[in-house]
Amino acid sequence: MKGQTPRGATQVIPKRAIYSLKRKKKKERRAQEVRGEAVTFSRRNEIISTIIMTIISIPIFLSYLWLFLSSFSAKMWHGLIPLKFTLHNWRFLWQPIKFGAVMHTSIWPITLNTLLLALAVTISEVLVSTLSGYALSRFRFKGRVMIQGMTMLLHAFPGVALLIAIYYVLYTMRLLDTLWGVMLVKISLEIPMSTNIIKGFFDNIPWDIEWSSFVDGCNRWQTWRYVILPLLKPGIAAISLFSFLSGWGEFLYIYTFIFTSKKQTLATFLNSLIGEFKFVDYGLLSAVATFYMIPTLLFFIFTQKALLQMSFGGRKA
Amino acid sequence: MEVKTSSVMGFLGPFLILVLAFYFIPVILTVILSFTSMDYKLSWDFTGFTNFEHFLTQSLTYKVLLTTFVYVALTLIFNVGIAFLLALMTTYFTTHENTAMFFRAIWLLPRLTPVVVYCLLWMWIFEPTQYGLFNTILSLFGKSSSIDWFSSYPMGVIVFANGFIGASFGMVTFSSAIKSISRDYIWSAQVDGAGDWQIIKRIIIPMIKWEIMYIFIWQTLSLLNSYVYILILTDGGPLHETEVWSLYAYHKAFKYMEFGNGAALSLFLVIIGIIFTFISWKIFGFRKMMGQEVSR
Amino acid sequence: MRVLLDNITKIFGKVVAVNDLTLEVEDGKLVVLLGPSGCGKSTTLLMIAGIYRPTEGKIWFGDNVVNDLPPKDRKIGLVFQSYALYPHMTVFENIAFPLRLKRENKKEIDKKVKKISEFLEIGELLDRKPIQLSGGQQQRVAVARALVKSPDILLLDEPLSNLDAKLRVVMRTELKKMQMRLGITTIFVTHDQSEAMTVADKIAVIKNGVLQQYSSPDELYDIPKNLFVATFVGSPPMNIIEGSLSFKDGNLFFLNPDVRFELPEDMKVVLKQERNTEEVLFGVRPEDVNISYERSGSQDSTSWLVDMIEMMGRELLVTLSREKTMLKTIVDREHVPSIGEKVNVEFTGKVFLFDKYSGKNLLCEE
Amino acid sequence: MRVLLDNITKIFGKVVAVNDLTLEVEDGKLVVLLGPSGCGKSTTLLMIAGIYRPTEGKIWFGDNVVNDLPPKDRKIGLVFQSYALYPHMTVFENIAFPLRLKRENKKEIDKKVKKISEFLEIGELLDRKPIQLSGGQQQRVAVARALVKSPDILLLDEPLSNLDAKLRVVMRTELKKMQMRLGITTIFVTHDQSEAMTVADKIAVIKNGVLQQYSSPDELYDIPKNLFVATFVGSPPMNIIEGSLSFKDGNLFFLNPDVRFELPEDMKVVLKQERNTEEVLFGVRPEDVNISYERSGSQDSTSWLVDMIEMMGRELLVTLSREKTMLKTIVDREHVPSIGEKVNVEFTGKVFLFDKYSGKNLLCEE
Amino acid sequence: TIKIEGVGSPADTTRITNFGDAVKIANNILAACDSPYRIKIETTWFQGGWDEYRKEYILAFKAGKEPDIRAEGHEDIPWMADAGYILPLDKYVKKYNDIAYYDVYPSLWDAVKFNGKIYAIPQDTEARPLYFRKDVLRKLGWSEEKIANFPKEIEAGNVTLDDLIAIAKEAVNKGLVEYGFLHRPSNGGFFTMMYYDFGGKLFDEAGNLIVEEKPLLNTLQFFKKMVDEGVLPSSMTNISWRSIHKAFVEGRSLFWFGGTWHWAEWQRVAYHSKLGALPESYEWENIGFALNPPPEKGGKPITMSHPFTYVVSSHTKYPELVNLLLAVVSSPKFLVNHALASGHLVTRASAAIYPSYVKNKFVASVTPMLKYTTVLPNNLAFKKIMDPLYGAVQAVELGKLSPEKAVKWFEEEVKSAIPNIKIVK
Ligand SMILES: Nc1ncnc2c1ncn2[C@@H]1O[C@H](COP(=O)(O)OP(=O)(O)OP(=O)(O)O)[C@@H](O)[C@H]1O
Ligand SMILES: Nc1ncnc2c1ncn2[C@@H]1O[C@H](COP(=O)(O)OP(=O)(O)OP(=O)(O)O)[C@@H](O)[C@H]1O
Ligand SMILES: [Mg+2]
Ligand SMILES: [Mg+2]
Repeated sequence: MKGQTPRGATQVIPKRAIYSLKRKKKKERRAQEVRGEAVTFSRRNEIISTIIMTIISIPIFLSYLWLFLSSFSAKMWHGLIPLKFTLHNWRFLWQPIKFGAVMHTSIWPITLNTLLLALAVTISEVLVSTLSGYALSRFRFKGRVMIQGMTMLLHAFPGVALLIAIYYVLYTMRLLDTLWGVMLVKISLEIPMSTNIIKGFFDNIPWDIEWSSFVDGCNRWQTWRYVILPLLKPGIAAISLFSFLSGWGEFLYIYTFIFTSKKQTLATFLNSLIGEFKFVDYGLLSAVATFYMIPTLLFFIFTQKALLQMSFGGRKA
Repeated sequence: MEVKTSSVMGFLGPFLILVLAFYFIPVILTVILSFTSMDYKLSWDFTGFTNFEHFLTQSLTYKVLLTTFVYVALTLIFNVGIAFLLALMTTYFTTHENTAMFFRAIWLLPRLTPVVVYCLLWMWIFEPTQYGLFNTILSLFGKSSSIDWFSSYPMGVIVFANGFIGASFGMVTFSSAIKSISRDYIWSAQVDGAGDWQIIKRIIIPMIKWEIMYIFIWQTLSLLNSYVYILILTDGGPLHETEVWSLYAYHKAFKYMEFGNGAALSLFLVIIGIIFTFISWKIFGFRKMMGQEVSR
Repeated sequence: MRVLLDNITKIFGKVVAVNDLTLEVEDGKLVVLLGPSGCGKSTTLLMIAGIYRPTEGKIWFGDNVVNDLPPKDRKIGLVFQSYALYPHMTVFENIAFPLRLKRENKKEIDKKVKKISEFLEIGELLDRKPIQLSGGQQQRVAVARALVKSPDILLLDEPLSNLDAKLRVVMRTELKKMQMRLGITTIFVTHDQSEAMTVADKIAVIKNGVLQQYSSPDELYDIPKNLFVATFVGSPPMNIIEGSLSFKDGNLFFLNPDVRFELPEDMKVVLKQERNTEEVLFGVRPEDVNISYERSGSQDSTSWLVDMIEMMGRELLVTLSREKTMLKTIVDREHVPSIGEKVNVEFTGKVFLFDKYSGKNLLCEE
Repeated sequence: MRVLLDNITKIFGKVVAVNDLTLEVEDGKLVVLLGPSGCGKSTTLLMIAGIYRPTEGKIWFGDNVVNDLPPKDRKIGLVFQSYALYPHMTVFENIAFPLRLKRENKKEIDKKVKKISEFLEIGELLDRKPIQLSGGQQQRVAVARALVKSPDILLLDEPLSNLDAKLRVVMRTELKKMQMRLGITTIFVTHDQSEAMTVADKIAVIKNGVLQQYSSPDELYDIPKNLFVATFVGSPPMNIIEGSLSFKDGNLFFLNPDVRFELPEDMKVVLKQERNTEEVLFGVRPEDVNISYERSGSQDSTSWLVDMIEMMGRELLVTLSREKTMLKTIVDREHVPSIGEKVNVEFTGKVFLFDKYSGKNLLCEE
Repeated sequence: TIKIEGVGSPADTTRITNFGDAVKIANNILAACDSPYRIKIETTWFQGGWDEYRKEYILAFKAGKEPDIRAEGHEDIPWMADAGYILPLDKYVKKYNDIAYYDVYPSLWDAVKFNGKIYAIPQDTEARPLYFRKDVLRKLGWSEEKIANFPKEIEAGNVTLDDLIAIAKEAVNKGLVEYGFLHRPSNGGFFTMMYYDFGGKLFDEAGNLIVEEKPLLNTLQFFKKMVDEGVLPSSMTNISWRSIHKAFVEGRSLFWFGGTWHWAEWQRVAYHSKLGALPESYEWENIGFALNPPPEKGGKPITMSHPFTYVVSSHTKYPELVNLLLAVVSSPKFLVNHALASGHLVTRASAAIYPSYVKNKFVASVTPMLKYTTVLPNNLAFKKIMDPLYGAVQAVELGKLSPEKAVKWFEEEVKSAIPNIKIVK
């Protein structure tokens, strides 16, 4: 044994050689780096599916393109084709906008409000729903099936219908006119959803991995934290995205339960820009809308990149 | 493994407390509310079943009910169908992660957009003059007269607007679910002779069955309850052709401020939703799914 | 730590995986569980680990019943048959995980992980994710993870099955040495009999969840308690021939149309007179079947036909037949018969007799 | 179907898993891939299956390059090292899956699944889900799934590693028979050498992704091309002793402080004169090391110390030492030496000589 | 601190900002009276639909977060008064009558009464004129003089709705314009005004809500006729506000049933694709306005106003101070300030003669229209008539229902919403 190359030490080829190989198979290699190995072999299907996707995406694509362009143009030809480039519509970034005689507050504090609310909702929602999803997926206890059924059924009650009732609850708890109240309501109405989604992901995690962590000395919490949670990334990607979006875009409850304008968020701000649709300054509106969407898009791209990269495999069934 | 109640409660506690306080109690309150004649005075005057009697005796109710069914069914097909299609295409078929990302992002845009802006966009898309996007596209194909989408196809308009925004939910969930399927299984199926279609049908769909059922039910309930986009786009018109139940309830509650009446109407919707959910559970085998992992 | 399984039963739905199993593993000893696929070995290990709860019976660690002790407090190391590596952690993190949970300090962890991974020859893979490893490499990572925390009890479910023969021999020797040095009570599941024989202090043979025999490797080989153990242990398996016993001229014979064999003196003593007409099964291990090409003088050697020859590394497995009886024998590569040749057969080693119906070894006193 | 790997290379990131491998598997033959853990066996299989794409090189099935053919059109059966059973299907559905895809009719499918599962002794598990099976049972389901569709090419990655010895022997014999009857070109990965020897028409030995030798089992055993093959094949592995050659009195000797051995006549012919002072490695297989307790007259027998005795089923592995040299030998259970005893040693069988630096077998003409 | 909340289009914010200056005056007054109080204000501007505005108040009131003064459309007074959300102001109106309220147009006081009590202070009013394109008429061969006289002809009752249709048809046929008429694409007072125009009434003598079938039918037939004659797009109700304004300011439509505030709006919002926001001179050059003609010759033309008012929360801590403030803000200076900024009209005679008001050509020329003005009924249930009315118009325009069927449909709708309503055949 001694003197031989240790087993398992796979040969590492010199960088130069790799480089030349890389060049030759550059295209293929790139694809591999991104996704490991091809899942499907069929180029044809890939092309077809891309075409289909493109076609069905046209309305969205065009309308958002229009939105984006019109935020940068002074005039639109027939309201369709942008004519002149301008940053005028983006002026709200560096100065409070005046509209009619209303002076809107600067957008930054509002953005901060929105961001805080969105992050708070996201974090608490992910936290609470991964906990409860784990319990529902892994524990056998009385009432489990019932709780799960209930969480689904609750969704049959629309948020608006509950508005008055929630109002009374917040009223009793003295949480009216606070962002806290809105946040709690928000989370509560959404955790049933995220719990149910995340539960599906828990179900797909093999038991033996979890067992293995018990044997390694984890208690339930540690298992959940160190082993399950990382494996759950795709699921977390999904629910964090939705909770972030709903926090970011929260409108109805802010609008209903908040009476102080300092506690505005971007959604209500935008709404106020539009007013009753009549006085819409489309350029400004599209600029603000684009501004509004940027963080969410970033969040999306970030979470997707970070969380969807995982894949299982190489294990025994 | 045995589980102690304390640790169950530890995991489930925050969830239960929140849901109880801010969801369950309001639900109960709403049910009570539906038996009152609460209006702009916000007083709890019990009137028994009058609210229910009231709307059950109106012919409009039945028209609205029908509209609701049509709307929900169409949007659901569009919604879940496209969502699944997109998820598959962006995870299974597309090998370039960036392409996939691009399409996923595009389809997420509607959800990222503020509601009003989104509606404005659709108003522009369906604008009856020749400046509307669709009319422009049609004119490119040589069709001269523009179509008044809102009045000719009001249902189409709201289905599209809601479908495009709803698809992203399923899309993201399904993509995540497909991504978490171990590649071994797909390889193995390929070796077994399965083409793409077979893999989708026999491996992917069964393995994300839970998500599909969940999204299906969830979206149905969401659609039953959705009114905002309709409110802004058509406000139920023309001639109640797009007046779905939840909008009807909204109108009652917040336009005419008959909160009790509105609650009664939503309660009826809830019952429909619950019945639907039970039927779907039957079809999908709820208990079986809940218990599928019990074996170990 | 002594481990005692006290009338353990485990039932899954309708399947009885483990049936009233009682087994004592003495402190610091290494016990191998041996048995056909699906006999309940893994289930037993998982019960000891605390992952399954026995349907019935008690599990003792030392002087404590641990039925209610959660796995994390049992101080065990377990290699799963399926490895169960954490897919999101690198090899290093996988191995370090149990130590991290014990809050050992970083340097210490580093050192230990390095050491164990060198030992298992996976030192260069520490940065990879499990999915980037070959089967055998994954398995070694699993072993490393179980060993690194110096458990009180080590449970190994086929820890070496995906390694090549050479590495396997090295590993098992090292494992055994380590186990002896540290005195870790170990339960080892393996399908490889030479592995079992080499490492085990005692072997438990299980069939359908029921313990068949629990004894030292030698004893298992020499005095199998029943037909199952006899045929299960030893590879290629023992030849079994149906026939009857008969006393003739004060000698005890095993008879069958094809075979006639005079049983050794000591057997006569054990077997009672009245058994002579009984139907029995006669067993002889392939390595104890000698063939010769010339007719020898021995009474029992008769001419057999060479049916099939299989290469088995350094030896050949030859299948012989004669009318209704088949015999397997092991032949050196120097003396290869050819197929269709006629040869003479002699039983040179130990022979066994089993009850045809109960399968009990007739020579075992109970 | 003939399978030809034509200068195949597979690189994962920086790891070269398979390096310029060329291998022809003739139609209807069974080839075993043998090599240490992590040498690239599974990777090779997965490339043949079409799951990995070779970084370089071509794969031919018959007269067609199949690099671009999707797996589903390759008509292969593959048993994954990790089994990859579909967790949402019962055993029956798992096995029937390939047939369903071929749209065979229900009755036919039923029949085939029944048959194959009886054959693999999993007939009673058809209604269970994979998670409810033991390791060995799962493995057999995987094998059944690969076999049931009567593929043109069968790729088996350690298909029997989780089975007990007895079942394993039965299975491999049956598999081989079936393969021969149906003439399925088969590539088989196994770590069990006796398995490899028994079933293979040809064996390919791979190390670090590079093919070392590709020949029949016999040849592999008798004429290993290099040190690696020689020590890798055969269990326990060949004894390797460092030393030098010297010509004395027209005889060729291998010399080292502890050993002095006169090489047989035929070696002299092969080895050229000038080699005599060279440093070489001398190899002898344990089974060719005979020990005797009395001083024999032979020149080469010298007295060695019994160091360690390991039980290996029907035989014992004895480790002998003398000053700087160690020797392993296999001993019958009848003649057990005791530790510390002094014995004499004789090399009775074939011996080998390797170049100390390149590891090449000096007796192999190239 | 007094909280004040307003609502309306961004051009209407003077409704709130006026208080900024008013509070200074009020504090001066307080100082002069040696009062220990000083007023501080906090203003918010609500932007959103009317429904939400109402909802917000109810909820905020219950939570004790409602504003002390709130600008409201007059039609919301009944329910707010009924539920006790707002304070009757008779006492204070009397108190400050001599300073601030003596010359408020009496019709406006009617608009703010509920059960005989005054619940609000009128703040502004407006007219809804019929705008027309002078340039198009010129192209039709009208002389400048004829164009200039056109509004007077209408006022005199010499021009009927049918005449308008005829003119529009001519313009459309000659390809001068794309549309003959445009009207608002969403529900609003306009439709009720047309019903009034056709002689419809909404109250019987006892003050109960009624609907008259005949005028309703005529109204719907009028819309039908416009569509049939090709002078009104059948998809009128689906065209966006933006396109509508654009079409009118660009001269692609001959008539526009608008409101006084549009004049101001066009000067602010860049609807015109070439000119952007219109210079007022362009407006005078190309756009004219008039009363809405009667359906028959000799009939009375009509317009409608929607008076805005200030209401006071019944929970306010400082009713005296609030009312002082209201009295101050009702002084002509502020009224005019608001009117000029937002294109609305003043509520007091003394304000109507305020120099800067008179100087403003537009305001001055529309003020006389107030003589012909009507208001929406002060009745919450009225919404339940307004919605079906709009629905019926929409249906008729789209050709989904004939006017007769639309009337039937309307009646059904109304009856189900207001079971005890009387329909006058
Ligand atoms: N996805 C991957 N990324 C990086 N390295 C990989 C990957 N897959 C395999 N390898 C490496 O390639 C080499 C060959 O792996 P392979 O699985 O073919 O080995 P093997 O011969 O099947 O070994 P074993 O007998 O242990 O299963 C190993 O060193 C392994 O670590
Ligand atoms: N969750 C389960 N539900 C039902 N039956 C089960 C379950 N787990 C195991 N079994 C059955 O229990 C028996 C014992 O399983 P176990 O895994 O202990 O076998 P094993 O001895 O480890 O076999 P192998 O050597 O093949 O791994 C098997 O017949 C198996 O099918
Ligand atoms: Mg097992
Ligand atoms: Mg492998």
